[in-house]
Parts: sequence; C-alpha cells; structure tokens
Amino acid sequence: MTTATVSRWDRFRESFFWYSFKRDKVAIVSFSVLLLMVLAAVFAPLLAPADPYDLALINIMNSELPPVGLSGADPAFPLGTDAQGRDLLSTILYGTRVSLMIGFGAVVLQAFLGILFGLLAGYLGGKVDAVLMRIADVQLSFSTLMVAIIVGAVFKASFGNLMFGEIAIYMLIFIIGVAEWPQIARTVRASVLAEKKKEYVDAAKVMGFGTRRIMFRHILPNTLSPIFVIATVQIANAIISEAALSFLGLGMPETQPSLGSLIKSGFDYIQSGSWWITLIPGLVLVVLVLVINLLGDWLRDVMNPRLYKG
Amino acid sequence: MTSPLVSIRGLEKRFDLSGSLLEQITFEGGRFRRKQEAVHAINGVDLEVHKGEALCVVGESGCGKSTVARTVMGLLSPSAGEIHYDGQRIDNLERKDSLPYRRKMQMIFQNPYASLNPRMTIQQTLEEPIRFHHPDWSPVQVRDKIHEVMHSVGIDPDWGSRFGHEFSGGQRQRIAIARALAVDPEFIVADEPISALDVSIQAQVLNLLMDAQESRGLTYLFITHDLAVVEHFGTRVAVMYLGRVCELADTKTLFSAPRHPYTQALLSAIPKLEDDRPNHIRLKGEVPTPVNLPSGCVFHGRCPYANERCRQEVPQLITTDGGTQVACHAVDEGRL
Amino acid sequence: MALLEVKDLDVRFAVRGGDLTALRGISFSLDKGERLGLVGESGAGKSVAAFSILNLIAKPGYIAGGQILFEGKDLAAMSERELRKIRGNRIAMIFQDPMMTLNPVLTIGTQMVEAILAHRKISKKEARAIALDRLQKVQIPSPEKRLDQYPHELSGGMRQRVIIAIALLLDPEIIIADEPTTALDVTIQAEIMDLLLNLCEQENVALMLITHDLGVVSQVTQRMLVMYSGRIIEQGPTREIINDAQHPYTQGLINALPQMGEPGERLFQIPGSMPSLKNVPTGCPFHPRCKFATEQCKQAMPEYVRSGNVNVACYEVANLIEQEKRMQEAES
Amino acid sequence: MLAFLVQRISQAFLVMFVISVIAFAIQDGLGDPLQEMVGMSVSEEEREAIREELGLNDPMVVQYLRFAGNALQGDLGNSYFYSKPTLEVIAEHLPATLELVIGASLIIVFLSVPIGVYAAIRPQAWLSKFFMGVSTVGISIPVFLTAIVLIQLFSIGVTVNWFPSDTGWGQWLNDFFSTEGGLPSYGRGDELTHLFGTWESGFFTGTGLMHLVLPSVSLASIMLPLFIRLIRAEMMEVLQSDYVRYARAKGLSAGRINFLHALKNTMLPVITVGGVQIGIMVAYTILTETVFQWPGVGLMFLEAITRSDIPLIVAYLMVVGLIFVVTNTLVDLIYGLVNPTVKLTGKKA
Amino acid sequence: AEATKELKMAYDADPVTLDIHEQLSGGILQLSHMTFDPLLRWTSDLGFEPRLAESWERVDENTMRFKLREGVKFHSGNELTAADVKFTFDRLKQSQDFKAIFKPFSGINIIDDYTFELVTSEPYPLLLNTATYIFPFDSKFYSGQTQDGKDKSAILKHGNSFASENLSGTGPYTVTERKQGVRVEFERFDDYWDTESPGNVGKIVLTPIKENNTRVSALLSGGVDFIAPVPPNDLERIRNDKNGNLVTMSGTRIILFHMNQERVEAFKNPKVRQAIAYAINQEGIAAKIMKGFATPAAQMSPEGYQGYNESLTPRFDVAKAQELMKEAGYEDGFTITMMAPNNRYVNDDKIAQAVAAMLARINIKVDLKTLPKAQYWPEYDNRAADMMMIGWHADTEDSANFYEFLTFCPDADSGAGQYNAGNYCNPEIDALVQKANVETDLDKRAAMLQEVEQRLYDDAAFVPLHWQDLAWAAKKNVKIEPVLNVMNFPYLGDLVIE
Ligand SMILES: Nc1ncnc2c1ncn2[C@@H]1O[C@H](COP(=O)(O)OP(=O)(O)OP(=O)(O)O)[C@@H](O)[C@H]1O
Ligand SMILES: Nc1ncnc2c1ncn2[C@@H]1O[C@H](COP(=O)(O)OP(=O)(O)OP(=O)(O)O)[C@@H](O)[C@H]1O
Ligand SMILES: [Mg+2]
Ligand SMILES: [Mg+2]
Ligand code: NI
Repeated sequence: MTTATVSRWDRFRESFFWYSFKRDKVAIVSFSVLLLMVLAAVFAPLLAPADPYDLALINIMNSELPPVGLSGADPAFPLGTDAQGRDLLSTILYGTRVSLMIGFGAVVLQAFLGILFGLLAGYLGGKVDAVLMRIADVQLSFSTLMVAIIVGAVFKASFGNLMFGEIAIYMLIFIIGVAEWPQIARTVRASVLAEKKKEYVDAAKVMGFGTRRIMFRHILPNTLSPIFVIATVQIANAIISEAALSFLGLGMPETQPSLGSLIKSGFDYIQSGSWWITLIPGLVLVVLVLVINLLGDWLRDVMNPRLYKG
Repeated sequence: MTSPLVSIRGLEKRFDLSGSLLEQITFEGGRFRRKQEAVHAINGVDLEVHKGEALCVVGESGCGKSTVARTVMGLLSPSAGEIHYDGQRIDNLERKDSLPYRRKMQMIFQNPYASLNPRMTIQQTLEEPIRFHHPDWSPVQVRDKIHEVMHSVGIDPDWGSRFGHEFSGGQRQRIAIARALAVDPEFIVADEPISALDVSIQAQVLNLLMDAQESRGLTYLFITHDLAVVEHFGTRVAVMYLGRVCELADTKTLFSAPRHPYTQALLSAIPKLEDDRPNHIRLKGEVPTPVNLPSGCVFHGRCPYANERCRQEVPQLITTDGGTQVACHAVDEGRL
Repeated sequence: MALLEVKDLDVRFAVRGGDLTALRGISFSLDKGERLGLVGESGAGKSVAAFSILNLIAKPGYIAGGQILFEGKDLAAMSERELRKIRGNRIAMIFQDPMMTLNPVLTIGTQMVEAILAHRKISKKEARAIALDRLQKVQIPSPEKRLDQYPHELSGGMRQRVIIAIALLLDPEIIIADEPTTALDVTIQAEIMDLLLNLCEQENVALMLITHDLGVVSQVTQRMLVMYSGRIIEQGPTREIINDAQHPYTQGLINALPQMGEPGERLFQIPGSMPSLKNVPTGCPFHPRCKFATEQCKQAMPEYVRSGNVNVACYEVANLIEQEKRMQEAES
Repeated sequence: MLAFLVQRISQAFLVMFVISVIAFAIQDGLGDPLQEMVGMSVSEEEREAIREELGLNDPMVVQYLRFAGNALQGDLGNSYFYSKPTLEVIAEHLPATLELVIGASLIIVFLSVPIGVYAAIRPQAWLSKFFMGVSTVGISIPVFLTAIVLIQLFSIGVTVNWFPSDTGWGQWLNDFFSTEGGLPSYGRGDELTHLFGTWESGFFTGTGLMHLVLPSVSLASIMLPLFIRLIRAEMMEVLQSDYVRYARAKGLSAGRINFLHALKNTMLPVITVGGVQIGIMVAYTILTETVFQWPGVGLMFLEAITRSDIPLIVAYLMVVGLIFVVTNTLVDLIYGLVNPTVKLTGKKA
Repeated sequence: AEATKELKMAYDADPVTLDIHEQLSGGILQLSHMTFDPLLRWTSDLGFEPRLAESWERVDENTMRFKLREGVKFHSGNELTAADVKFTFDRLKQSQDFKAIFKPFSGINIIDDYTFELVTSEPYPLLLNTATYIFPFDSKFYSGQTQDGKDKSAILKHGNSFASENLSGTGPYTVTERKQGVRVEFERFDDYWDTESPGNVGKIVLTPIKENNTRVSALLSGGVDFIAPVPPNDLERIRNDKNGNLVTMSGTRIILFHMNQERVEAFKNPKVRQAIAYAINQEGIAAKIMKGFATPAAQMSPEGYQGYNESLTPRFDVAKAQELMKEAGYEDGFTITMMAPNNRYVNDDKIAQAVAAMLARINIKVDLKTLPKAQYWPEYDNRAADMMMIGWHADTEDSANFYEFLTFCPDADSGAGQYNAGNYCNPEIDALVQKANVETDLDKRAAMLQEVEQRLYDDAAFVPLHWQDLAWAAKKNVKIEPVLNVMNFPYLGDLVIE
C-alpha cells in the first residue's frame, strides 16, 4: 500500500490524459500560457514594478503615457499608464489576479452548490428533485446580470455603500456562483441519473451502505469528470461575466480593478488615441479566457466527447 | 421438507407510469379524465427457496425476474405481499434493522462492466463492505479476509491496487463475486450473472458459483434466461411469464416433462447443437406489455390451447402428479 | 467462381500508440445461396469482418490489405460511388440491435422507400408497393399500418422483421446478418431465425450469419468459420465442426456449453480469456490458454491444414495429421 | 399536454412572483427614484410630499400588496420616468429587442447549421479546424469588446499605414487592411415600417436593415460559436450511431444521410439547448443595446436602473422571466412536434 | 430664411416630458428654448436679450414692468397676451421644481393685454435672471378638462398629464412625433413670430444616445449632424476630423468636494482643510483627466458671475500641504471615506480617484466609493461619507445661489445649506450673502459676494476643483457657434445649416 503514491504518479504518466496532453500542441501551449498567467497573478506583488493599490505612488501628471516603443513613453512604465497615471503593467498583473480569483472562486461556489443540489436532486429524485429543479428553472430565467443587480442591491443594503468596495470581490464571486449553479447542477444531475442506474450503486445498497455514503463516496467520484470539464469552461465564463458586470459598472471598483473594470475604465479613451488602456487588458483578458477555453475543449475531448454545453 | 430459507408470499410490484396527479389528468372526448397507468411487473408470485438449493427463475425479457430479485434484496419495496428470511419478515424493516440481513443476503449482477465502481480499486471495493459490517476488525483481520476471498474466486491478490476497467468481463465478475462473498453471506441472488459473458468465460463463472455453493453451503436464487444453464445448475426451476410463475418443478422433471404450454414452447425454442433446422413450437403474437395485462391467464393470447375459461379466470398454481406445480387450466382440465 | 471471395484481409484500427490489427489474413468464400456462419467470442473480429465487406468500418478502422472480391470485382478498391450501388442493393446487411438500427425520427415507410429509390428509378408509389410486399413477406401483422409508424411504436421482434424486410427490398444476392437475434428473446429469436432461413432458401440468397450461439449456427448454416482474436482458426462444413471440432479452441468452446456436461458437474472450462487487441501474443494467439501449446506455438502463426473438409490452423492438429499420415505410410 | 401547460403556467407565475418579491425587497438598494424626478434645488419638504404621493413611504408589505393586487389585474404600475404604465413602456421597447434577437437568431441559424454540419462531416479539413478555432476565439471575446471592434472597423473605419505607401504593394496592403466604415453604429434608423400598434420593424427598409447589421452581428457573436460547437458535437455523435451506419449500408447518398438522417436527429437536442439560449439572449441584449444604443428593453432596463425607476425594473424582470418560460414552453412544444418519440408531458423527455 | 434644412442631433438624453414646468433640468430647458420662448434670454456674454418681452423697466424697488411683443402666435393659433403670462406665472408657483426659484416673487399685475408687472416681496436683484425661466404658456390650450375629465393645467410628477403629452408654445418648433427614449421630431412652426431669425432648419430629429462613444461615433460616421455633450476624451478626435466642428466654452458648473466636519474631527481644523486645498492639483486634473476641458477653480463663482474674485487661484503645493498637516498635528495622516457619483458629472469617478491619490501624498488614506447617481444622492442626503463630491450650477446664474445651497449653515427648516455636506458653518458669511441678496446696486453687491468668496477661500471651506466646460460638436456645415451659450441651451431656432 505504501507504493500507492508512486504508482499513482506512474499511472498518471501512463494515462490517456497525460498521453493526449503530450501530443496536443494546443493543449501544451494553452496550459503553459495559463500557468504563466496564474503564476504572474499569484506573484503579482513581487513582479509588479509598482503597487497599483497604493494611491500615494500615483501621479496624475503621469497619466496616459503610452507603452514603451511609442513616442512619449516613459521607461518606468513598460506598458504605459492609465488615465490616473497608474502603471499599467502592475495594474494588469493585479487585475489578472482579481479576475482569476473571481473566476476560480465563483466556480468553486458554483461547483459546491451545483454538485450538492445536483446530487440530491439526481439521487433522491421525487419531490426533492422536483423542487430543486424548479428552483434551477426559476434561477435560469434570471440572467447573471439581473442576479448581479439584485444581489448587489442586497449587499449594499446590508453592508452600506462604503464597505462595499472591500466586499466587492466576494460579492462578485457570490453573484456569479449563485447565478450559474444550475448549469453544474443539471450536468451533475444528468450524470447522477445515469450513474444511479448502474449496478455498482445497487451493489452498494445491497451492502447496506447509507444514502450519504453512496451519494458522496460512490456516485460523486464518478460524476467528476464532466464536472471538471464544465468547471473549466465555467471559469472562462465567470471571468467574462465578471468583465461584463464590471463593464456595466456593476463589478469591481476602479480602485481595485479587475481586467473587466480596467477595460471599462479605458473604454472612454479607446477612440481618443490612448488605446492601450483598454486594448492591453482586453488582450490579456481574451488570451486568458481563450487558453482556459482551449484547455476546456481539450479536456472535453479527452474526458467525454459528449459534453459540449458551456 | 425443512422450512424455507427465503419465502416470497403473494408478491406484487407495480411501477407507476402516470406521474403526479396533474399529469394523470387527460382531456378525452370532451371531458377531463384521470388516467393512471402502471407497469404490473409482478402480479402475485409465491416462491420458497430452500436452504442449500439453487432455485432458478427463467422467463422472457420483461417478465419480472429482476424485479423479483431486487424486491427480495430490498432494492425495491413490494406493492403487496411479503418476504421472509428464515421466518422473519424483512420487507418492512428499517435500514438499521435490516443490516444483519444485508450481510446474510448478497447479490451478483448481470453487467460486470457496471457493477464495479470505476473509481475504486479492487482493494477498496473489497475492503469497504468488510469494514462497514465489521467495524471492530483489525486491519490484519480485514486484510486476511480479503486474501481469503480473493483466493477463493481465483484472483491474484496483486490486483488489489488496480481498477475495475483494467480487467476483462470474466475477471470483473469474479471480483463482484468476491465482493459478495466478503461478508460471508448465506444466500445469494444472482441476476443473470453470466449472460453478458462469452461462452468460455461463462463456464468459468458457473464453475466458480458451484464451487462456492459447495464449500460455503450457499443458497442461490439464480435468475437467467438461458435454459441450458438452468438445466445444468438448478435444483429447481420456476418459469415466469408476465409477472407470474407459470410452472415450478425440479430441474430434471421440468426438462423431461414440461407441462405448461409456455414452458414447452420455451424449451423447444432453444437452438440445439444436434439440430439441422429450427423446429420449435410456434406461438402466435408477441409478449403483451405489462401495462395492460390481459385478463384471465396472461398467456392466453399466445396459447394454442386457450379457451374461454383461460380468457376469464386467472389460473392458480396446482401440483400435478409428477410433483410439478403448474398454473394452467388446460393442465388442470386434463386437456394437456 | 464464388459469389464473394475474401482473400488475406487485414483490417487495422489507427489508434493512439500505433495501429491495432483487428483482422489478420482472413480468407473465406461464399457461394450463391450458401449459408455461412461466423462464430467467435466477443471481440474476435466478427463484426469488423462483416462491415469490412461493404467497406463500412467505422473511422479509425481501415482495410490494410487483401481483397474482397464480389463477382470478381474488388470491393476494397472500389470508389464510394460504385460501392453505393452494391450496398443495400446486391449485398444487404442486418444489424445486431434493431432498436438502434432504425432512424427514430423517420417512419418505417420513409426508410424503406428511400432504400428502393436509392437504387431503382421508379416512382414513390411503386416503391411503397414493393415495401408493402416485403413487409407481408416477413409476416408482420397489419403491414399497411406499419409503413406510417415510427420505429419506437413497434416491438423489438417487429423491428427486426422490418429490418429483414428492408434487407429483402432489392432482392440482394447476399445478406450479412450480424447477430440478428441476440437482443431478442428465445422464442422470438427462434421465429426470426426461422423466417430468415426460409426467406434465404426461397429467394436463393446467400447468408452470412454472425453469432456466438453455436446452436443457431448449427441450425441455420451449411458452413462455418471460427474466429479467435482476429484470425480464422477453423473453417469447414458446420456439421463436421460441431460434431468433431479439430482446433483446441473450438473444442473448448463446444465443451464449455452447459448442455455438454452432466447437470451439477463442473463444466469444462478454457482458462483465461481472449487477449485484447492491444497485446495479442505472438504466434498462435490461443497458445496461452491452450493445453497443447508448445514452444512452436509461441513462435509463429500456424498454417492451415486440412482435416477432412475442415481447414484448421493449429500445430497440434498438423502434427496429429502428420503422425497419422506417417502411421498410414508406415502401415502401407 | 394539459398537465404540461398547467405546469408551465404555474412556473411562469412562480417566476414572476419570486422576481417581484425580490425586486420589491431590494428596491431601497436600487437608489432613490426621486433624484431623477425633481431638480436639484427642490427642497426636502417638496420631496417628502412627492414621496407621500407616490406611496413610497408606506411599509414595504403594504406597497407589495398594493402592487400584487394591481398586478393580478394586469397593471404593473406606472414608470416614474416615462409616466406611463410600465407594460406600455415595455411594449414600446420590446419590438426593437425582438428584432435584434430575431436578427441575431437568423444569423446564428444560417451560419451555425452549415458550419456545424461541415465541421462534423469533415473534422479533419483545415476549413473545419479554422471554423472551430475561430469559434473558440469567438466565445473568448466578451461581447462588448466585439462590439467596440466592430464599430471601429465598420462604422468609423480605420485607415492603415503600416506599410510604405510609396510602393505599389504597400499601398495595396494598406488599402487591404483599411476599412471603409459607414455602417450605422447606433439606434434603429429613421425608416421603420409600421406593423401594428406600437410595433415597428426595420426589417423591411434598407436603412433599417443597415442599422441592424452591427448590433445583431455582435449579439450573434456570443451564441454563434456555441451553436456551431453544439451542432458539430451532436452531429458527430449522430454520425457514429448505428442508424447512420445502417443508412450507409442501404446505399443511400451521402447528402441524404447527412442532411436527412443525421441532421434531423442532430437538431433535436439543438432545439432544446438552442431554445434556452435564445431565452438567455434576451438578457444578453442589455450589453449589446448599451453599446449600440439600441432602443430596446435592455437599454431601457439599464437606464431604469440608473434612474431607480423601480416599477419599470420590476416589470422588466417579470416580463423577461415570462419570456423565458414562454420560449422554453414553445421549444418543448416544437420539440414534441419534431420528435416523434416524445409525448408531451410535464416531464422532460 | 426659408426653413428647409433637416438637423439630426444626438443628446445624451431626451426630454422626459413635454410639460416644461414638471422638472427643472437642463434637458427641459433645452426643450423650452426649442418649443417656447422666454420673456427674455441670456446672451452668450451673460447679458439679457428681449424675446417675448419687448422691453422692461423698473417701476420701484420691488416691481418690474414688462411690455409683451404683439402678434405672437402659439402653435395652437392662439395669440399671446399678458393673461398667458399670468397663467404661466401661477403655474410656475405651483410647480414643485420651480416654486423655490419664484419664491421671492409675490405676484403679477396685469396692466393690459400686452403689459404686466412682476412684483417681489423684497428688493430682488435677480429678478431678470429669474424671468428667463418664464416661458409663456398658451393659457387657452392648457385650460379646461380633457375628455376623461382631467384638468389640463395639472402638473403631475408621475403619471401622464395633459401637458406632459401636448404642447403649445410660441417657440420656433412644434413637436410632431415623440417616442420617449428613442426619438423626438420637431418641425419649424410656420407662424413663428421671429421672422428676423436666420434659422433655416425646418426639421429636427433628436435621438438620445447615452453612451459617449456611440454618440461621437454617430457624428463621425455621419449618422447625426450635431451632438452634445462631447466627452473630453474625444475632443481631440473631433477637432482633428476634417468634417467636424467643435465648439467649447468654459462652463459655470463648479465641481467640488465637501469635507464633513461632523464626521471627521480633523476637518474642523482649518489647517487640515487648507492642507487638503494645497494638496489638490486642480490644474493637473483639468489638464489630464478633463483634457483641458475644465477651468481649474479656486472658488465657486465662475468668471462673469458677480462673486467671481480674480485674485483667487489654485494653490497647489504639496510641500506646503504637508507642512500644514504637521502644524495641525496630523503629520501621520488619517483615514477617511470618500464618495462620488460615477455617472453624473464629466469623469466624476476619475476625478475622485485622482483626488484620492493626491490626498495620499499628505498621508490621508482614502476609501473611495463611486456610485451611480440614483444611488449616490440618497447617500449624499445621508452625508454618508467624509468627503463627498457635488457639482453645482446656479439656476439663477448668480453666485449667491452657490452659497445658499453649498456653504450656508445647514438648517432643515429654512432649507439653507441643503447640499452642504461639509457642515461648514460660518454665520457671518451667511449674513453677508443675505445682505447681498437684497442689494440691488449691482456693484456693491458684487463686492460683497467677492468678499464671501475670499473668506471661503481663506477658510478652505470646501475643495473646489474646476468648472466643467461645455462642448458641442457638429458637422462643418452646421453653424452652431452663434446659437450656443454657457447655460447649455442652444437657441436652435436661430441655427443655420449651410
Ligand atoms: N424502475 C422501473 N420503472 C418502470 N418500469 C420498470 C422498472 N423496472 C422494471 N420495469 C418494468 O417491469 C417489467 C419487469 O422488469 P424486469 O427487469 O423485472 O424484467 P426481467 O425479467 O428481469 O427482464 P430482463 O430479462 O430483460 O432482465 C418490465 O416491463 C420493465 O419494463
Ligand atoms: N472503432 C474501433 N476502434 C478501435 N478498435 C475497434 C473499433 N471497433 C472495433 N474494434 C476492435 O476490433 C476488435 C473486433 O471487434 P468486433 O466488433 O468485430 O468484435 P465482434 O466479434 O463483433 O464482437 P461482438 O460479439 O461483441 O459483437 C475488438 O477487439 C475491438 O476492440
Ligand atoms: Mg433483468
Ligand atoms: Mg459484433
Ligand atoms: Ni443656467
């Protein structure tokens, strides 16, 4: 039994997963890019030339400097500055961090709710199923945006406007998590329904195992691979949702910008020549989402070609 | 005869098709009507399984064999009727009270590809039930037990760290049998344990089941649609048709002198190696659906001997001279 | 000349880690009106063989070598257009699962008529008449009604009858039936086999019947092939093989049948299981399970030897024959 | 069938009930509607008087009950900003949104089916790979970025001088990468065809159609990749099925197999998923309408929020919930009609 | 001139109602000048120009006599008389939004059909300023009852009154079609009295385009002929566009921050307030964030107003600011909260961010929150943050208005200091303003008001930032300059398109 960890690693190296990863150039490139971005985001405080949250470092007179290579650039600001005079490179690093945090956080929440409700609905069936799926239906008839408005209002009402900046990130995680759990719940429910019919579940019942044990120890692990695929795509979606919310002014405050709010704050300048304020974060956002989506595609192909909904 | 180990009395099972009250309401011919539909999977089955025997249940697809098996195992609750184990009624027990019977009664399933949890190693698969039922056992005891069952079903203990999908169907079925044996059951329900396997593997599994029966004194309720297997394996045979037992007899008696017209047709339909051409009793029509059960004898629509009584009256199991129990008016009346 | 002659057919699947050889050097022939059985365990390559005849192997699979001569023309080398003229028209197929074979969203009538119109220049009405005629032939109750029904409205037995009717639509020379009754109950199976046999005899259609039920083979076919792990290991007249199988695998297969042993006795069993294509042993693929296996068996695939009317690929049999020959020679 | 409809109707009511309760409960968080209704220099007294007049000072429960009572009679209140019944306001804006959704749906349908089918039939062709690549990129670009880029390229136009323009080829390349612009980038244009009531459409006039191009393209840009992938995945799955293989064994032509046997089965799941997506698209219009100033309900909603026009917000949410339920119901009905194996019941097939 | 041209224009919003007494807002005033005429109107150099009133003369300290133009027709065909003016005056006194402005007026005396007197209860120096808000209504048209029995003259905030959907003014344009939030169409009034007007626009289509970029794009892509406002970021682009014609003017709307002395003890210390005043780089904000589209301010009154004090200039000096903080004992700074709207003023949220950054330099750490206006104002009313932004435009175009609303000691009963979110209170200054308000000698009055500005400046009562400039853009052939003014109601009746 002591060899289990070693053999698990060996097993992984022999697995189809690893095999197809090694052979898929797109997957390798996407993964490397994603890894790079995640690392850059995680270590943003170390990598960034300046702390964009420290207002004392900002000088308005440095505003709208172009990236290095264009005339008028200042080498202290490699990617230029935004309208406040903030170093864009640092801001983007921190913004990527915020976006990734929201993306991952929201998906973790989604997955938690989705898996829990999907399992309960699928496994218990009957009334529980009917009620949960009705809730999911109702929930689906709100878009993320509407949930954002509603939840945002509730948060503001309960925390007041001033606290709001500090909790904005949690709120966004909450909003996107709550708005999109039905997606995962439905997938989980569908795979639970399929798994439930399989005989290993009956075998477990015949052994006298309790419902909870069967649900979480036997069925759940077998529904994970579609969840994994969906979750990957959902991270991309969550990042886009956050960007959209921020674009509409319902997201991160501009003092702690995510990529979306960076794009929004630069949006006013795009046509007046300072295109970099929007375009560089925009590009980072698109690349980030793109590599996640590409990885999701690849995962989908490897794990289960039947999953497509994203 | 000793008292039966398992007895099934007046078992009925319906599956409701019509859903909630709202969904039952239909609009027909200008007025609303409440329409309830159900699958009558079992309609009054009485069976006794004696200690040490292998009672085989045969019948066509959909006749309710699996439903009987699953009801006995408590995977389904009966719509009517009772199930007794060793004289104790078990179909209405709470989960906690039923635990001792979970150990005494085990089940082997048809599909070896689905009956092992794909995310668990063989070791985990075998360990879990032992730990669950014997929480007080030491790890050594557990390990010894696993070794023991692995040996008895002929699987290599080195396989423990591998997953089910790494094995062939026959090997998986062995693992599934090992899992059932791990809790030292007395009674095993086997629902078509070999029908998904190839001929050469079937023989291995059948041999294994027979060995286990011999060495552990097991009692089987063995479900199959392969009559050749029944002839080889069964002590007694129950033939089912549309949720009813239509004939019940010792294996030898049944194969040498089938009484029920359906049994006769079934036996004649088995393709035999000796034959050069198919020569079977031709039945009219096809098996009716268990949703709208025919009145009277469920077989009357396809029976060459059916008469008015068969269309009206449900035949009961009667014991004939040969010891065979048959539910057939024609036999009863001596027409057959 | 045989109607269909398969010579040295190799079929491979291009999967990760290189090609898998699903069929290796398969050769057999089928005469007009002849009924040929193809038996073997699951995964032996029966379906692949059947599909490769019409060049219908699913994607990663391809014909890697050999010829499939139909009336002397090589189907393996034919263009898709020409093949289309033969498929369904001269050679018809019946698939295993009637539930999955018919398109669920098209009526029976549509699916029958389109098959006719794909090969004959006649009006829809005439095509419908032909379809009706075939439905009558397969003894389906109320055939007119069936034409406008969807597959899910029919029972399994009826669906398989419809599929047989579709096979007969264009009076083909060959019907390839891939386990046509495994999804059906014994009594229905008997009826369907009966029907298929009678129709083939009446219309003088050659039948290639794929099954793993030796009983059915013995009842229906005149000659049979036994496949193991992508190879034909024994072929010859059905009766002869059933009564006196030569190859140890065929022997084992027959002896393992429950009806061969005494009730209650242990059954004869072949140890182990058929290897997966990923790791086929060298030499005779059966050698790990064979009690006669020698060093020779591990080296190379044995050649076919003839014993009576039966061709067998086994060193053991070859040696026996050799011995016998020598003994006969010694005697004479 | 009856059960199905009853269930859907009750669902619609449930959705609307939930929305209205939530919207009411949070209205304080949405801001003070009075700020938009009066000038800055109006005194607090006057404001209080107006609040009283509008019933804003009543307890929440009273306000809700009053609202619910009226709502049951089909009156969802008056918009503060438009001074009109909210339903009327929504009815005025709805045609624009529907037009946009229909335009986008048409683009989606006419592109996704051929592309999806092609990519499924020839998964290895470079064109398929190109389409799939583009579609992955497509779903990765937020719709507002797409819209901005579209406006820049096709409405304003860009002049490129990356290449030396004194050489012939340089000029040619410059011209090649430059765009003319000129497509309208906002609103619906002046020439709308009056249909009935307040319903007008730009489908029938040149300028109307021109105005529709960019917004519907950018709206379609989110869903199109999704549909292409959906169709491709379903189609590939169907192409693996036994009945397609059987159709090939019958000697049918590739066209008939792909476009009758396979496509018809492909469309079944596409209809269900697609229907839901179209419902979702109504919500997505908020972003598109904002960027293009498309005078539909999305824009109206967003403005209602900035103005705290609470009755309008509530009504909008309820109507969108209703639209969602109605599209789902329609989709299920269509699904039932197209798929012969499904009986309409309350249950999902 | 023959009015044959068509003007397509895009504003950020369309008028919310056709009843110009329903709301006092820029949009409504713009509408008023298109469909009505005032008694007199502002000229571009902040003088007065007679419109429906041909002339006026002061009768006594409290009374002004006006002579109406004769032969002026309403759109309905009715002729304008003094009765209409009285009707209008009474209605204004009813209007919730306008009654405050007209509070100094005690009544109106009709002398004859074309002569009337406006009477104030006390001497009122801003009588003429206020008279620019009198756009005579067609009393016959707006009297009586509608078919469903509603009073035609009613002013309804919420709900559809007759006046909110029907309009009969004397103005150059009639409203021919209106779809709220979508478009308004105007047509030149055939019987318009001002035949001298050079205006040649026969038809105007107003489309609201809220999104700045889209609005600019609409102009640049040729979709519209005239847009307003022009966002500062796009000024350059339009200036560079060969077909574009950009007009900017320094505006009169002051943007400022209040420092709430009730919430923050330190703000009670004038040194701290001054430190903040020194820390803020108004020039930088105006140059960088506003793209030069703002006039840096050190006081409330813009140039041209009576209170404008030339000597007051921005005093940006970080070192001095730090020193002051040290003197006040706040060398290590403190933390405050700040709120600003994010869709009310030009670049409001960006300005707030910049200010927050500037305060960081003197160790004042700022928690900034920006909100959409609908949510901001309730917070403002609650004085929810330590520093809050507000922009103010004096409806009377007069300095006193600023002080009354923004720096008077807050008093809920009188309504004084209604928007004084700093709780700054200096009764002496208030008294001075009140004195100025009854001073009809304009020079004396100006001196008083300038003193007020000086004292507020010295006291650093608030943080002035800038006056928001105004900008309009049109196609080259649309001659907008002559019709524009700092109040931002273009006199479109006089617009010429070449
Ligand atoms: N969960 C269920 N819901 C509805 N009907 C069911 C359910 N389970 C079984 N049935 C129906 O009950 C009848 C009996 O089914 P059962 O599985 O017992 O047949 P069986 O004899 O085991 O058939 P097979 O040989 O195919 O396994 C069938 O008609 C089946 O369709
Ligand atoms: N698409 C495929 N890709 C890879 N391998 C395949 C594919 N299709 C079939 N094979 C392999 O080819 C071999 C022969 O398969 P085939 O379906 O012919 O078996 P069979 O004899 O028909 O079995 P059965 O009795 O189960 O139908 C099997 O080992 C199978 O794994
Ligand atoms: Mg069964
Ligand atoms: Mg097969
Ligand atoms: Ni003004």
